[in-house]
Amino acid sequence: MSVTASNPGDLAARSAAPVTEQQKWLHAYRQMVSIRLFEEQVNELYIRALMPGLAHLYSGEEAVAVGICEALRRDDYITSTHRGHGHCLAKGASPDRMFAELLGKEAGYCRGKGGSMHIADPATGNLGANAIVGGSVGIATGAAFAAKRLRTDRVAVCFFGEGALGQGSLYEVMNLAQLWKLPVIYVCENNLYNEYTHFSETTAGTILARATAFGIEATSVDGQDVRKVNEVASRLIQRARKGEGPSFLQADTYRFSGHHVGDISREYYRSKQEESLWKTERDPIKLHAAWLIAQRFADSASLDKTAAEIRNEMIAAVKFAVEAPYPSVKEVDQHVYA
Amino acid sequence: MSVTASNPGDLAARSAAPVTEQQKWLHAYRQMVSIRLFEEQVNELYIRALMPGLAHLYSGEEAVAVGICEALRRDDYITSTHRGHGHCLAKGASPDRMFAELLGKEAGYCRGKGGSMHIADPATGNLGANAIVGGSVGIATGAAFAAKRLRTDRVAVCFFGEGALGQGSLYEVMNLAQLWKLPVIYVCENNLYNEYTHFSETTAGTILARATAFGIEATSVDGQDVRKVNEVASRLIQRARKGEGPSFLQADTYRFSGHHVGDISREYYRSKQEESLWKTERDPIKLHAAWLIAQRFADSASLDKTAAEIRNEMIAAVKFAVEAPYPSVKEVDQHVYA
Amino acid sequence: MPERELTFAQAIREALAEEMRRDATVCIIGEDVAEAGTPFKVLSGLVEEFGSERVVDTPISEAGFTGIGVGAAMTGMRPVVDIMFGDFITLTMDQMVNQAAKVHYMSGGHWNVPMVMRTTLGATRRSAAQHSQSLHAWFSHVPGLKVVLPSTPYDAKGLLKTAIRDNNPVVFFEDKMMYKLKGPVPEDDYTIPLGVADVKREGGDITLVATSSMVQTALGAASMLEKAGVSAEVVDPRTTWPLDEKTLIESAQKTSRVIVLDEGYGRYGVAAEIAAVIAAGAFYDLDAPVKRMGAMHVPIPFSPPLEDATVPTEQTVFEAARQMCGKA
Amino acid sequence: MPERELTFAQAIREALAEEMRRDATVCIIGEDVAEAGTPFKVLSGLVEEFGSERVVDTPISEAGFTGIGVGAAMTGMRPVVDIMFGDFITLTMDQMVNQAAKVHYMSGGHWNVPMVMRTTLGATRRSAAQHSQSLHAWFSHVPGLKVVLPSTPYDAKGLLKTAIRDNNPVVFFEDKMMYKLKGPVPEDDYTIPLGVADVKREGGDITLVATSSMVQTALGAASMLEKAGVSAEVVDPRTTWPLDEKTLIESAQKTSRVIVLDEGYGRYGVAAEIAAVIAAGAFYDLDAPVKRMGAMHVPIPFSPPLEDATVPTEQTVFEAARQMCGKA
Ligand SMILES: Cc1ncc(C[n+]2csc(CCOP(=O)(O)OP(=O)(O)O)c2C)c(N)n1
Ligand SMILES: Cc1ncc(C[n+]2csc(CCOP(=O)(O)OP(=O)(O)O)c2C)c(N)n1
Ligand SMILES: [Mg+2]
Ligand SMILES: [Mg+2]
Repeated sequence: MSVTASNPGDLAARSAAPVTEQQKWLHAYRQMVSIRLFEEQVNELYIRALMPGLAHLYSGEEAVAVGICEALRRDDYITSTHRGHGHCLAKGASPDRMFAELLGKEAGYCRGKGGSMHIADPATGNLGANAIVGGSVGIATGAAFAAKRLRTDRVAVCFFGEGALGQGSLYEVMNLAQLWKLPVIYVCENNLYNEYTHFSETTAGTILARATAFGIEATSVDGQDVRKVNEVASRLIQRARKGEGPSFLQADTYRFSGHHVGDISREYYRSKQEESLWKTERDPIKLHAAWLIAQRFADSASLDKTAAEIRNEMIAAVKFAVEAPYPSVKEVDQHVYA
Repeated sequence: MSVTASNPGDLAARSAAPVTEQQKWLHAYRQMVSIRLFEEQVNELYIRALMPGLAHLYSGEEAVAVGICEALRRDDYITSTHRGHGHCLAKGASPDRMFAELLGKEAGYCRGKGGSMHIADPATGNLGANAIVGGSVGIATGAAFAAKRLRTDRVAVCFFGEGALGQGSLYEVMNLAQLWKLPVIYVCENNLYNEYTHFSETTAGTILARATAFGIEATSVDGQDVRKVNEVASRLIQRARKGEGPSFLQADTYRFSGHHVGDISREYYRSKQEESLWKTERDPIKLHAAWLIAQRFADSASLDKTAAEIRNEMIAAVKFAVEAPYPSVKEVDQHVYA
Repeated sequence: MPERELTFAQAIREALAEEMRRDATVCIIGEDVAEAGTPFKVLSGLVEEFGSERVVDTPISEAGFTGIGVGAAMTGMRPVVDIMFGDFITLTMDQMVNQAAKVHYMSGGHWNVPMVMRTTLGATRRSAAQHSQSLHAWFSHVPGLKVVLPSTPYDAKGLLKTAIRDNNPVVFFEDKMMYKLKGPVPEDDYTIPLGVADVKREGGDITLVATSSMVQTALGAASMLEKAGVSAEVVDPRTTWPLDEKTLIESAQKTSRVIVLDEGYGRYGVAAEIAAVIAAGAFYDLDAPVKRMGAMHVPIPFSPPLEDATVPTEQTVFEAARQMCGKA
Repeated sequence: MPERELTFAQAIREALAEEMRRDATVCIIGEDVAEAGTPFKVLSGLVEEFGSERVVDTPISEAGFTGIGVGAAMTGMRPVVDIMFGDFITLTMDQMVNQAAKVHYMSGGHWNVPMVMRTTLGATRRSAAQHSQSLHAWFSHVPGLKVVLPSTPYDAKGLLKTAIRDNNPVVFFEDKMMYKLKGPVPEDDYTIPLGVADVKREGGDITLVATSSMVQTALGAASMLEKAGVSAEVVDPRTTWPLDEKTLIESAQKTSRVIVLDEGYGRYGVAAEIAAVIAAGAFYDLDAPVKRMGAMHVPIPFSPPLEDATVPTEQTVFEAARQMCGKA
């Protein structure tokens, strides 16, 4: 189906091929819009009671996943989180198989067994989203360990929210990564909230110092600016690939919606004013669109057209997923052991 | 018996009473010598095959425990480690009941149920030695939490080896302690080795930065100098008592013997030269003795006399323990539940 | 006089509120326990009454704040540590098992750990493999811990109050699918002792030993069985440790047929222990092998038809019981 | 031709060395595994042969390096993660249970975790409560993991080689009191399949199902029983998951009396599962309830006379078996 043809990972896969600046940033735009519109559909599915369980939307944070994944090779590794749709799409997953997974269908990335929080895909180096906060820091570091041992020159990017700074295992693996000079980049998406609690109530000291304490190179970046994210990510990835060791990137960002699709009344923990400020002033897609137009890489009409195309693709992908069959109940005890 | 009369904790308990500088530093000397000679007997017991299992000697590190515990009140809390005899004695434990515990006797601090690595004593605020590296960081922080909630103005000192820097839970609780401004002092005894591995092979970055990353006040001190340790500890303890929050103290020290009493051939991980340098140049007891003599607080003969007295007390305490009965086997299923 | 009804969640909140009023050392520590009142809203209103000194929000540091709970319990507090999902107890095992469970024994009886850990169990919430486990067997295996599995709002209130007053570490597992279950709950200050099973329904043909929400499943199956002419007794141990073996065995001796229902994995789990206890204790009275029903031995799948196949239902219990009684 | 004898520790080392020679992706990760060769000296010489890239010393970060093992296993390595004492698996539960055990299933079969965790169990070493536990029941309870309990040098070598070649996470528990036990071990490259029990001694009057070092205890008791006129069969399941139920049940059917011996806590433990399996599977053949013998349900005490009272011995097994056979 057509959605697969527009597989957002294609460009990443072809990254050796020369691309112009224009192509590069238009693709980044396309990727961000894909994530935004994917999440729009997820919310719809939830409201229409078509999706089992809950999902955590990535809307508002698109520039982080896209800025970073555009700097990765298709065979590089990522690990993702409960808020993982953006990472998966940015790394090259197809919306149709993702929606199918969210609905528990056999056509999903995990044959429906994983769901929203566990999308994994060897073809795009996606080691898996993870529903344990901080649960994948070891996995990403282990992938970097293997890359170094097997001399594949791959790197691993470990995405996590600032809430994962509360998990001790992060410090254990950062120490190990630095001791062993592993090609791993720890990306802390600071969207200001751990569920319903502001990160300042859970985070003493500073975020970057949590990494520099281990001698790890650490930088922060405006997570709403896809070009800045891409620039710093490219540098850190290159560094890792050259064997110069791990790094830590704090990307300051914001989730536009609730903690999950059901988190509607949230004024007790954050104000409408704050939300609307981020949405109007700090929307990574709007910011990038304005830049594309200013650079004459696109005009408003062409960007609207792109968005409309993508929305149609998303609707088709949803349709595919809704109509797809569930796995046979006989599958329930398959894949317990390899 | 006489050993109890010389309970090294007595002075600490009476710390409100005025003591002269001379008394203070002679007591510190007495405490350090007590630990050294206690460990001497432990090693004897091991060699004579009178002690079940193994023990980790504190010899060489005495100035850390003594410098700190002399600055504590008897009702302040400590948590200790597998290398815990020094902390327990410095906080006021009696050698006779400690030896009894090491031999698994009913007269021991834990009725023989704990052994060398689990000595605990509510009377001296000793929450317990711990055989899990880093296992007590939560307990010490929790005691500080309770002290703050119950407004007792007690503080908690958490002793651990630099090996515990590898345990993620340390970072979890340091973050919490700083967020909640808890009266806890994390004391990292850096004796250079995690068992048979040099700490530089296990520790990226710097030790102090592991605490300052959380905004925690952190200092290092020469752990062979009991007066310096006492001075900085006093300041950190006072700070904690006043509600100014947690702190971190790195005490640089060295264990004179093997990782445990059975670790005899250790040249594969550290040189005899290194050992003898520390023993001759950096022995905390010798250094303090020289200072006491220089200050005319004591002379060599009086110090020798003190040591001889203490050795006799230790021999008596060992005798007590050796002759003491085992607990009745019926006790085996007592104290599982309170 | 009509009995007051509360939901399971309300019963738990009431137990906490009553104990916090009664004893100033009781406090709650966990993620999003204060203003948010937890994702399940079980604790709503408590921070407003007791303040943020006693209802304490934490970072996402399960090992860290569990350890703090242990230390606080040793030194005068009675903390109730909140672990949002039972799947996250994996992160607390060292503090619970190597510390909390052993402190009293290792210290020769000198220190106590009067602490409660509240957490959840139960699948079918479409939460997938890392948010659906029922891991209470692990703690039941460890001497020094007590383990409570309430199955009704009434039991939840009475057992939680007892747990908080207990001088030992107690783990309290709540099936998250039961929070909205309603039932009668007295307003007064009652407690239920740990280690006393409750016969939730009397019967003569078969015993259904069930824990937590499986008690509700068993009761539903028992109603179906009644119509099919089978009289089922439903016995709820209420605590897996201490375990009231006597009541379980006596029921088995009376009915001579037993199914054990527990939502954890049956293999090496709670159902195995109970089956072994009954098989030995009622050896000369059983007419058939004890049957175990629990979570299928697979990670919990997300896909609804698959997930539904992993847990016993009223229907599957009904069928198994009918077959066991030779009525299928 | 006299058979070559190796100690249990040597057999493990040989298995590791052979697999590391055979497959360059096999590596060892853990504390003091390199020059020190672990405190038990099990790994002595390996770093000298394979270098520090493949025998990797770590900081004291059990959760961290277990997680690294999982990630490395997913991406082309076959790590053998070394957890010095079985008591420290508490720190690895999240990585083992929420990650390693579930990755294959949650990914719909797309990722594998071919990793081995080697660790210890067993008391009576005077190491007290935090260095003496036998916690293998926890992992046996978790679908997605396999659990191996070798009882002889021969089994240790063959089972470890199989574990390393397996494409799933396998936990390999070694009783630290057995490292010096000697036994015949072929020099060739043999493997032993997981899930196949071994009848270590044939007999007709009673079955002793035993795991790990309890197999040695059972064999000793069987010799004593022989002199007392009781013929005991000793069956070693060798792996608790997969579990060879068939062999266990057949032996029980033959002898009609069973004692299950496992050094973990019996309650909610391995002995409970095996007892439940046999009680159900040999229901019509048993002459007496299945008896469980394991660690007493207490934290392991340090004091020698107390510690000795917590574990089954040849003498106590002998007496229990004799009594069960009506010869006491
Ligand atoms: C170990 C663990 N503890 C708690 C949770 C419940 N939980 C899910 S998401 C979340 C907040 C995560 O915050 P953050 O890491 O900042 O990610 P964000 O949701 O903001 O993207 C929590 C507490 C969990 N999934 N895992
Ligand atoms: C969690 C845990 N892992 C491993 C061990 C085994 N072990 C005991 S002591 C030790 C080294 C500790 O080094 P350090 O903390 O520096 O203390 P030191 O012995 O030097 O005083 C190790 C690895 C343990 N007891 N607990
Ligand atoms: Mg966040
Ligand atoms: Mg050290």
